[in-house]
Amino acid sequence: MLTIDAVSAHRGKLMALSDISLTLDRGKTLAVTGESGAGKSTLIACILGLLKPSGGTITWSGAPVRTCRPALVMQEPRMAFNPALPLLQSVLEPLKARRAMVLPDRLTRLCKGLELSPELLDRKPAEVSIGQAQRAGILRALVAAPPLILFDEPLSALDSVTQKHTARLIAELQAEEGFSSLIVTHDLGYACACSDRIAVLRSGRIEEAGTPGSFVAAPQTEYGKKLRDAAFALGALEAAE
Amino acid sequence: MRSVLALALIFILLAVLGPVLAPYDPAAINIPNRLGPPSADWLLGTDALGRDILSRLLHGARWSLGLAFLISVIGLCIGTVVGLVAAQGGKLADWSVMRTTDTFLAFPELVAAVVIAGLLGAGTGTLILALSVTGWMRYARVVRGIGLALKSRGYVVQAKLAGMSPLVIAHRHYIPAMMPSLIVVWTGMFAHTILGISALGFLGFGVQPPTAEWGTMLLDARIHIRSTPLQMIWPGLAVAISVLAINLCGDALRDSLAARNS
Amino acid sequence: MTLSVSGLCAEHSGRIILRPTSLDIEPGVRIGLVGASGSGKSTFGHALTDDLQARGRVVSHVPQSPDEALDPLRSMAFHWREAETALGVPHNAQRQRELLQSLGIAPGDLGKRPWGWSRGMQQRFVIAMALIGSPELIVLDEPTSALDPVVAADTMNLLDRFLEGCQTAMILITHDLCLAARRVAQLMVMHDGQIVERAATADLLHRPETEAARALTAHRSWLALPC
Amino acid sequence: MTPGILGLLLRAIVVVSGAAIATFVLLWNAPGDPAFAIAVARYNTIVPTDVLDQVRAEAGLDAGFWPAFRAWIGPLLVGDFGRSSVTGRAVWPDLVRALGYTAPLALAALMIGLSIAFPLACLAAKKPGGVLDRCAVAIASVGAAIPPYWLGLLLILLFAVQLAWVPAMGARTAAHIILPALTLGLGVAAALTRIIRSGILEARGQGFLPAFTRRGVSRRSIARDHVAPHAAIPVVTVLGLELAFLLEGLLMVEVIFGRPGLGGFLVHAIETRDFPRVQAVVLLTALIFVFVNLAIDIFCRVLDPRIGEPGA
Repeated sequence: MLTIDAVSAHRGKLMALSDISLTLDRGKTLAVTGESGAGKSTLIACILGLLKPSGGTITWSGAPVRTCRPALVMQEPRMAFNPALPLLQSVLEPLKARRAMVLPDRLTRLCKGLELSPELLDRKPAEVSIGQAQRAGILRALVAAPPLILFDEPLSALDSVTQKHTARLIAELQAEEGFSSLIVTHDLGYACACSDRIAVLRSGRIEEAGTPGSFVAAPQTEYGKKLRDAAFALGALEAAE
Repeated sequence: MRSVLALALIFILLAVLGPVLAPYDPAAINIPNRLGPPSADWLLGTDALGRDILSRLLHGARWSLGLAFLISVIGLCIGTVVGLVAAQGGKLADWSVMRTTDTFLAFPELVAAVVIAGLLGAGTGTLILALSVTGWMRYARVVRGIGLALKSRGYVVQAKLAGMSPLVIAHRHYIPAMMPSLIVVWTGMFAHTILGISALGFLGFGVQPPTAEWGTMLLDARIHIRSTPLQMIWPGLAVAISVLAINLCGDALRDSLAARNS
Repeated sequence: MTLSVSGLCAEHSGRIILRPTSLDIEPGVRIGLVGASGSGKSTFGHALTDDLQARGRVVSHVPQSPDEALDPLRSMAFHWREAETALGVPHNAQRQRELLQSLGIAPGDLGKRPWGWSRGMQQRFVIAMALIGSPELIVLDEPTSALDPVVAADTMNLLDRFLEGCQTAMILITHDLCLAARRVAQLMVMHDGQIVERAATADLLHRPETEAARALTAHRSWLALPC
Repeated sequence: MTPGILGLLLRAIVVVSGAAIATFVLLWNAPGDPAFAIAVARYNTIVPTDVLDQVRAEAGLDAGFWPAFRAWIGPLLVGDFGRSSVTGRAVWPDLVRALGYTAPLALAALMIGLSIAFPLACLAAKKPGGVLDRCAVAIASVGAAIPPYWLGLLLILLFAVQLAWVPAMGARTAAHIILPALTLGLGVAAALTRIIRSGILEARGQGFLPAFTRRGVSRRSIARDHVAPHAAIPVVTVLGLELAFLLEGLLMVEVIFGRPGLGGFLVHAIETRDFPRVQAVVLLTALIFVFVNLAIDIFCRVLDPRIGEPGA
């Protein structure tokens, strides 16, 4: 289980996160939402160890997060792959780094789940659609079976139909594989649809946190209400439900 | 563009095979036949000491092109290492390395090379030293620029997260990404160095006579500009054509790499 | 006066992006143009604008991101003056104040360059500039996707209010059917360089006729996730 | 903005100090005894060892690297370039005299280069890949490949020897500047054409320009108000770096045409191992280079204050 305890972080002189505490249970999903500049990406960088928090601790079942080797799915799917290499080479990097065997059965099963054909993985990033590239990115995250996967705006580069399709594949795979996922998204509709718990970030602080249902029904704060109403106005949330 | 490549190849072949192809000994003095016009025996004529100009040009190719190749490769090595240190070594290393690079850039290459070669005593060794010391900055800047850009590139971050060792990441991601730009810069520097070597030779600070080198040949021919102007045409033409061929090769390379990337 | 185009088409390096398309746009109407990415929506928006402008109609186009509409080296005031000059109207400070105000643009510093403003304000400024000449049609290409939800929703609301009762028609280009459904009365579905369906919003949502429209409506909301 | 420019100044100062140290290191390590050179120059004869030691002590040469450096840099800081170790004359007036020949030549060459390169590049950029463009690029490529000293000799051969239109050697009359300026100007033009052309093309490919066309802004206004400023930044930046090319060209051309400018001054100083003069020229070129580039950096930041800011 992921425990984020009183974490603060700086970007240069700017306080990007202050006193963030969150937990994520095994196999569950936590969605973190908020506007750009709210500190979402900084939070991900801290969890992955790319940025050293200036205070607080982040642990996975009591040990440093690094020990569980969390995987990351990025916003720009094509950027996450070396443009000169076939997708498969990048996809297998986590196994290669661990000197682990490729299990053909598992790979085939994951590919099937993500609707990726083996032929597609032999292509270079520029030769596949952006949705396919993102599914390959998810495949890479899953290939070494990490217990925790972080999703940084995983759908925002996709169009609306592909978004929903990809979101469903992620949810199905999670049910099958049992990993925990932390999803960062500015799309409140997606955040509410995919998660067990949702946290709203604003200028580096947690504005409010709760279950998606209770948040949509009755936001606790003024800002939360604003966010929800905007999501209604843009059609990201359906009003009646 | 194929014709350009062919031209460059011909020059490289000439540089390698020059001594075999040369009809005469480039140092064989033949005073009675001095300043001879082009003829069937001496295709490009003879110089003030009666030496065959064609043979001297062919031997000179080895010096001009060969030394330029060597020097530009030395610069490539120094510059790459410096650039990598700047890109990978953190803020302080980057700042100090880049200010050092700026300092070296502040001396116009040829001026610095003339001073170094002149003060340390003219000769092939100091020529190599002078042009290498003044010729690595462009590589360093390119390597640093690409290195810094790659650091935050998604696939490099992913490889790091996967737990790959820095050496493997360098081999897998950094070097292939830098290679194309480095090759383009290298062709530019190669051509630039040919000009530099002949300029130093022309000023008398480069390869020393009696060794045939295009710049020194031009220096010799300069005195006879009134009587036998053709003499100074040949070495200059050799420099210009080889520089042009290499530059065009570099342009072609850059264009094809740009087309492949887009 | 109804705007009409016919035989609109476009290709790029031999590939057909837009098949010959005809369209009538009544004054004051608001139409959503939806479709998957790569279906040719943006190209249609550009071609429509260019074609109508070439025939002397007043049409403005707002690109997806303010980065595509503003020169980072020039001040906001410069952009405004330039747009006025392009329309051939004299500078009108009164009108400028009105437009900026009705789009909720804080009376910020017009002497600043775009990057001195927030992205949301930049986008609103671009929309305000598009309205200077009281155009017959304004084409908005994904106006919300580069903005944060709260700002985007506000912007759309303000624009709606401004266009209320105007003769200005609006075409909203988006990949998000839900967004379009909230905002417009009519929907057009684009697929493979062609407008395959045009219907009132409610009709299209409940009785999609073409395959492309069915795909869009089936995936319009987030509720289908199994968790 | 001000802290940015202060940073640039600090950077320039660091680079100039680095250049001074580098110059001194080079001279310190040059073969031969500088004290001997100084003494010979001063007494015009071979001197006994005790006089040599005295000279060495006076010049701070026996105290090791840093004291000697301090003894050298002290007068330099107040603008005293010392005396020639060969003639015993003060370096500065001679240097100024040489500059008096070099500066007009550099300016003339720059003017010739710009007046050829600018129209040629604009013409070429009108239709990239067109006939005009290809011709311009071809001319520029050939121009960049021709060694300046060879071009100089060719021009002498044609205009001074064969046609006898203009004088070639020396700098006695105003007409003497024509051939060297042309030689250098043609080389500058070749280099500039490519830079300006690619600057314009790049500026024209910017993503926001179609929106301006759609807004009805005329082509002229777009070129003047939106393409030109964006093209200026890279062009001027590269120009600053190409200044080195101009300085190198000056050296060669002055030697070929026998002009008593900085080039000849430097070559002569090196040949006679006149260290103070060599130092003076090297430092002066480094100073010119650093400060011209400083000015260019400031110009670019005024044009676009985002340059150099973190996260820009």
